[in-house]
Amino acid sequence: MASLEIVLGSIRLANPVIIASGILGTTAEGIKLLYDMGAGAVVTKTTTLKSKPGNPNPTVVSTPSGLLNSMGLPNPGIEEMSREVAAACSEGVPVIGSVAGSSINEFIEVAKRFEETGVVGVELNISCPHEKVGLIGQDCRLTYQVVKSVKDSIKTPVIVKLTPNVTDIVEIALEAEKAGADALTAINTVKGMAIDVNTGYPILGNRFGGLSGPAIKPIAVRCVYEIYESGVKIPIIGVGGISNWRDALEFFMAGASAIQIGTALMKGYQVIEKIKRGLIRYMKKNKLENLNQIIGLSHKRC
Amino acid sequence: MASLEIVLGSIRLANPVIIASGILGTTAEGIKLLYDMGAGAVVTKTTTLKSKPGNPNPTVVSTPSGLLNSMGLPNPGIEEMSREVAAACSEGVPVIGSVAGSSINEFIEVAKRFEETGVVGVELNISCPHEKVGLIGQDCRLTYQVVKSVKDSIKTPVIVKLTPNVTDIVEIALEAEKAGADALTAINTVKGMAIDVNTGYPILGNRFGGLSGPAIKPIAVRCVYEIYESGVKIPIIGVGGISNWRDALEFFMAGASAIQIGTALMKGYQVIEKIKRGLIRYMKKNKLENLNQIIGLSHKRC
Amino acid sequence: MHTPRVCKILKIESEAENIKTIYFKDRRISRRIVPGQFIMVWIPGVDEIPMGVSHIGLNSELAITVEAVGEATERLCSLKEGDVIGVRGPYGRGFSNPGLNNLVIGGGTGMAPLIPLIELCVREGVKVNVLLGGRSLNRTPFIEKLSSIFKSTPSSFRVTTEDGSYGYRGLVTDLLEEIVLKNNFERVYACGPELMLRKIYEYSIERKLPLEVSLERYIKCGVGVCGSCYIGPYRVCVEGPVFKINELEKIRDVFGEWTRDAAGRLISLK
Amino acid sequence: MHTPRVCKILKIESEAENIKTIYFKDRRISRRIVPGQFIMVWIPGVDEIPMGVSHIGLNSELAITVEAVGEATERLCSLKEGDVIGVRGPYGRGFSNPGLNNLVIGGGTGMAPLIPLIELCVREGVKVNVLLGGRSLNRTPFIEKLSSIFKSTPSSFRVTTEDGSYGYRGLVTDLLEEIVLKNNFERVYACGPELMLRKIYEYSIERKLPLEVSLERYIKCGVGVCGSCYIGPYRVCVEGPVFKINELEKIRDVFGEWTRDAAGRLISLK
Ligand SMILES: Cc1cc2nc3c(=O)[nH]c(=O)nc-3n(C[C@H](O)[C@H](O)[C@H](O)COP(=O)(O)OP(=O)(O)OC[C@H]3O[C@@H](n4cnc5c(N)ncnc54)[C@H](O)[C@@H]3O)c2cc1C
Ligand SMILES: Cc1cc2nc3c(=O)[nH]c(=O)nc-3n(C[C@H](O)[C@H](O)[C@H](O)COP(=O)(O)OP(=O)(O)OC[C@H]3O[C@@H](n4cnc5c(N)ncnc54)[C@H](O)[C@@H]3O)c2cc1C
Ligand SMILES: Cc1cc2nc3c(=O)[nH]c(=O)nc-3n(C[C@H](O)[C@H](O)[C@H](O)COP(=O)(O)O)c2cc1C
Ligand SMILES: Cc1cc2nc3c(=O)[nH]c(=O)nc-3n(C[C@H](O)[C@H](O)[C@H](O)COP(=O)(O)O)c2cc1C
Ligand code: FES
Ligand code: FES
Repeated sequence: MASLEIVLGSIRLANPVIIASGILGTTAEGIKLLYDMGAGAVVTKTTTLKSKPGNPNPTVVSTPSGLLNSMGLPNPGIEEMSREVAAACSEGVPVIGSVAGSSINEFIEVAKRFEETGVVGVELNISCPHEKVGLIGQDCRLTYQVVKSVKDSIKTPVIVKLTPNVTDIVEIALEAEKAGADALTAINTVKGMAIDVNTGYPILGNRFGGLSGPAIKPIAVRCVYEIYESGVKIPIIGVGGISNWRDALEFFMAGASAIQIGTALMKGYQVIEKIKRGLIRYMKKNKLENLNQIIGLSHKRC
Repeated sequence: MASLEIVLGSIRLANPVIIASGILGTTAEGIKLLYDMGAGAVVTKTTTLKSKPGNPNPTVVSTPSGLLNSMGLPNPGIEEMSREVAAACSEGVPVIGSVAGSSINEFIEVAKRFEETGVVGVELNISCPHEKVGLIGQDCRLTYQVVKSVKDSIKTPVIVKLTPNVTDIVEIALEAEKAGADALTAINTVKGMAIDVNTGYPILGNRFGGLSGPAIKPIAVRCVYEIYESGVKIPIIGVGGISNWRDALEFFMAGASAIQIGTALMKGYQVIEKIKRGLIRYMKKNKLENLNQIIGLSHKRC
Repeated sequence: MHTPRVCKILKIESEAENIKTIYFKDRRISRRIVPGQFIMVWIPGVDEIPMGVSHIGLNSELAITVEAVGEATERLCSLKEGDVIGVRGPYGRGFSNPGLNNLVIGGGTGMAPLIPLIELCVREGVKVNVLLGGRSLNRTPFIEKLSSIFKSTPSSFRVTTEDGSYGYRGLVTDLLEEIVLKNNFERVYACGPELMLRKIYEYSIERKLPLEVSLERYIKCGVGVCGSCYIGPYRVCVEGPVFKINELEKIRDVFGEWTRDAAGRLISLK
Repeated sequence: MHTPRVCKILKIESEAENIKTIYFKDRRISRRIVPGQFIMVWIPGVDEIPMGVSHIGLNSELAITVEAVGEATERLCSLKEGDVIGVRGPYGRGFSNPGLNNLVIGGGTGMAPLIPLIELCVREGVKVNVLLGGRSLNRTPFIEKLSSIFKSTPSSFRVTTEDGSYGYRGLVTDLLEEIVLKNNFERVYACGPELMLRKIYEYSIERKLPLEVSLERYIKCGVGVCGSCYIGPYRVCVEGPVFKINELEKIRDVFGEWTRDAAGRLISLK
């Protein structure tokens, strides 16, 4: 009957609703709870070698149908994070470790440490629009180098998270694939900013931030569609503004094999189960047995 | 006392609220009406040498806090458009002619024809995300060539409209300035798409479209801020998601010398006067005499 | 909001040669629509075109009546029950509320948006005279539908055909004077070919009739931003498609004279 | 919605050494807030920090009571009337409605979010005992404010100072047993240093008191997405800052033991 099970290369998940990096995946208990609430997998907060306090507050501000954030990758460092992740993994949670660093060696080191904890995959964050790491995902050569180096160093599947803040996302996607990426995540946030007109101050402590939420959904759908259309062979994980099962379907049809949700969790953990229930209902109504039957459907429609 | 008058290089406007290209500026009477409704100037629909029917419908679809369009630059060609524009100009409307073409010669030819009609400026559309012309604004060299060639051919001020669909908008802005641009407009729409999940069809006839409206405001503010911060000397016209005077202020503070509105006109022509009244009220309350006093204010706040 | 809502075709009726009425349900349109407003109809993979609404029923039931004149309308007419279309709207301004004595003039498929108005008159118990013009019996829609509505007052419903295959032989405008002289109309509504409307307009000016007509221009956005549908200073998709006689005065230079194609080029209507 | 709304400072009162109460107006917060919920306070160009609300008045008037402990709080305390701050909220879950007999325990500035709760009790005419602990007379806020509230029932308001400069010399927890034995509390509310709260919690478990405490963790987003404020499985900004005794049970391994810094590193509270 209708099954939500999906396969991302060698990663097999009971359902396609993954929690996006930076959304609550900071502690063992937090990760475990997200899984208990129904997530197919949980991506950790992006982790670096050493701890980082992140940018000064305000780090989050609302915009029309969206959220701007400039967290600045706060994290306790891989040493402490790997303890949290190991604890979650040992309870059977499929965790994906999000990795960043200011050098290739740092990427490798953090990825290796995640591998030791038993994660099902690592996701390379080369796409945070308001941090230095974001520059990697805007450059073909750097993307290739970072992805290749990490791939050569670990056996765990490597997912590469792409930024929409580029002239041509397909170019970067193809480069990541060439470097051996096992899957792609599209998209990270869109670079933006907000100014308080009473004082003239940029609201975010870091001035610039990343836009997420429903506002960016059309951009994210377009990116997934373009990447799929380009003939990339590896699976795509769609993310950006997904709030309900219809949004999720849009991404599957555009070519995503799984989805991530972030900002939508602002409305509560129930959004996870709601999306799953909606998908199941849709599949039953349309007599679908698995999601593969609709992945990329839109490409057959033109 | 509080005056809304602004100066864009050699263009002097009674108020800074300009109607963005593609928004109703298709006929003499339409342009005249927008001016009568209070606009400081009206940018025409982008015009090419020969007439173009545009893309197949649907050409517009709603998204959360935004609009996706893939009009495809329908226009009657410069021959007919110049008659409409001349009629509007002869009634004293400050018109800006939006120019596009598939060759440098076409850009020059259309710009020249606009010049003859008496426009106060031309705006080069090298930024439409779903059309070929959009590729120009994604490339430094092409941008330089197109802008320089047009500058060398006409005396009328040349405004260059930039796309946010690039890795680094500042790079393109600087190139346009170097080529002699008299002002910059930022931003054109953000490339996006929407899929109907009942049928799997991309909704827009052209599949891809450009996202406008409140959803993109944080992106547009960021672009204007970045360009201003880069030290560009020519004035910037801010556009993207402006629906009220507070939005307009945000752009002035980010560094815009004037603003354009597009999607907001969906709510009615009154939005023009509302924005102007709001700005005047704000200026009086804060004892400002002209908008120069707040242009770029946010840059002094960090 | 302005996204096509996909719905199943519930029923299809043939109205005349190449003219079909397609039934579907949409709550959003149904809850807001006023006779005379239009909707955008999406035929996935083909086109999206403006259509009047020819039936406003119970339980959100609606219908459009389509004359096959080109690719999109032909595809619409070839759809079957159970196929899907997308709809968004309603858009524009509809007809004003009927008065105590009303005249409705439709030319061919132009009668479509007038049907719900006629039904409204009947429901409200106000007087309504209907004048339907067509080329010939089998190319004129709604004859049956209207005949059954006016079973008890047949004299209120008159048909003209150009070839005389049904009713009066000639044009609707030929019968206008006769009907107008016998009545004191509080409202005159018309929809159909623009040249016919222009004639009715000239006559209405002369007789000081309170005319409202529904016009067509090339619709793209439907929401008043693209500037495709201008007729003079008016946007058909916002200020129209229904215009009152005083508005028609302001566009007398273009009304019945010029339209614009998809590119915005002026096209003579003559 | 989650954008700081800039408002003018209407009035500033000094509560104690380095502790000030700052008055401002915000309709959105005022219309929704329940005592115990918190807000985010933006000091433009400096920081945005979480604050309890120490006054919920008429006409959207609100106040925060700030103890200067670092950059942001020092800047807040140095602001003058007419200066501006930004506020967003209210966030999280507040205290439950008071019962017929209530005990309120505040440690220093921890009394801030409890003041509106006490005022609510007084307004509703339900019994309330207040226990306020501080280091010394001039470092303990709200003594005057609470004394005037309890003018007519002075025995309901007890103060303890560590140096004995006012009231009982010692800790609030020293007086707890005495007060609890004399009363039958339907609610016990506490806010203050976490180690104090832990002690009250242990005692409440023993005595089966219906305790609710307000906790602090590092708040960044305030809207439940960033994972900065976890205490066990709870987000202080959504499920907190007020926790009931059964919830405290579930986090007994961390409550009073561990907190996390801005980076998310575990920090011992001992
Ligand atoms: C407000 C309004 C209400 C209408 N109501 C009805 C109705 O109830 N029944 C009906 O049969 N027809 C109606 N029409 C006309 C209908 O929209 C056109 O016949 C249809 O769009 C033709 O499309 P096509 O692809 O079949 O023809 P094409 O071969 O593309 O064109 C045939 C003719 O239709 C015109 N046309 C094409 N696309 C559009 C468009 N997007 N907007 C306007 N005109 C267009 C062309 O300019 C041409 O004159 C209405 C039009 C408008 C503006
Ligand atoms: C729900 C809640 C309600 C609060 N209510 C009040 C109140 O009513 N009055 C009051 O004076 N204080 C209150 N606080 C504490 C107040 O937020 C901190 O004292 C303040 O953030 C310190 O900022 P700083 O820059 O002055 O100090 P810093 O030098 O930055 O730090 C001093 C201490 O404050 C902590 N801190 C700094 N920033 C934050 C933050 N964003 N979130 C949480 N802790 C932080 C640090 O971890 C450190 O322990 C509350 C805290 C929370 C979580
Ligand atoms: C508060 C917040 C923090 C985020 N932190 C990270 C992060 O640490 N690493 C990362 O790769 N993406 C991060 N993101 C981006 C999200 O993972 C996701 O790509 C983006 O928010 C778009 O999805 P959404 O619209 O569902 O939120 C963050 C997003 C938000 C809102
Ligand atoms: C329907 C529509 C048509 C447009 N056509 C053009 C165009 O022809 N040329 C152009 O440079 N920009 C065009 N744009 C982009 C706008 O000029 C503007 O840059 C963009 O919509 C962002 O502003 P807004 O959010 O205020 O709409 C169009 C936008 C819309 C919505
Ligand atoms: S159809 Fe776009 S303005 Fe009317
Ligand atoms: S502060 Fe971000 S989740 Fe609580």
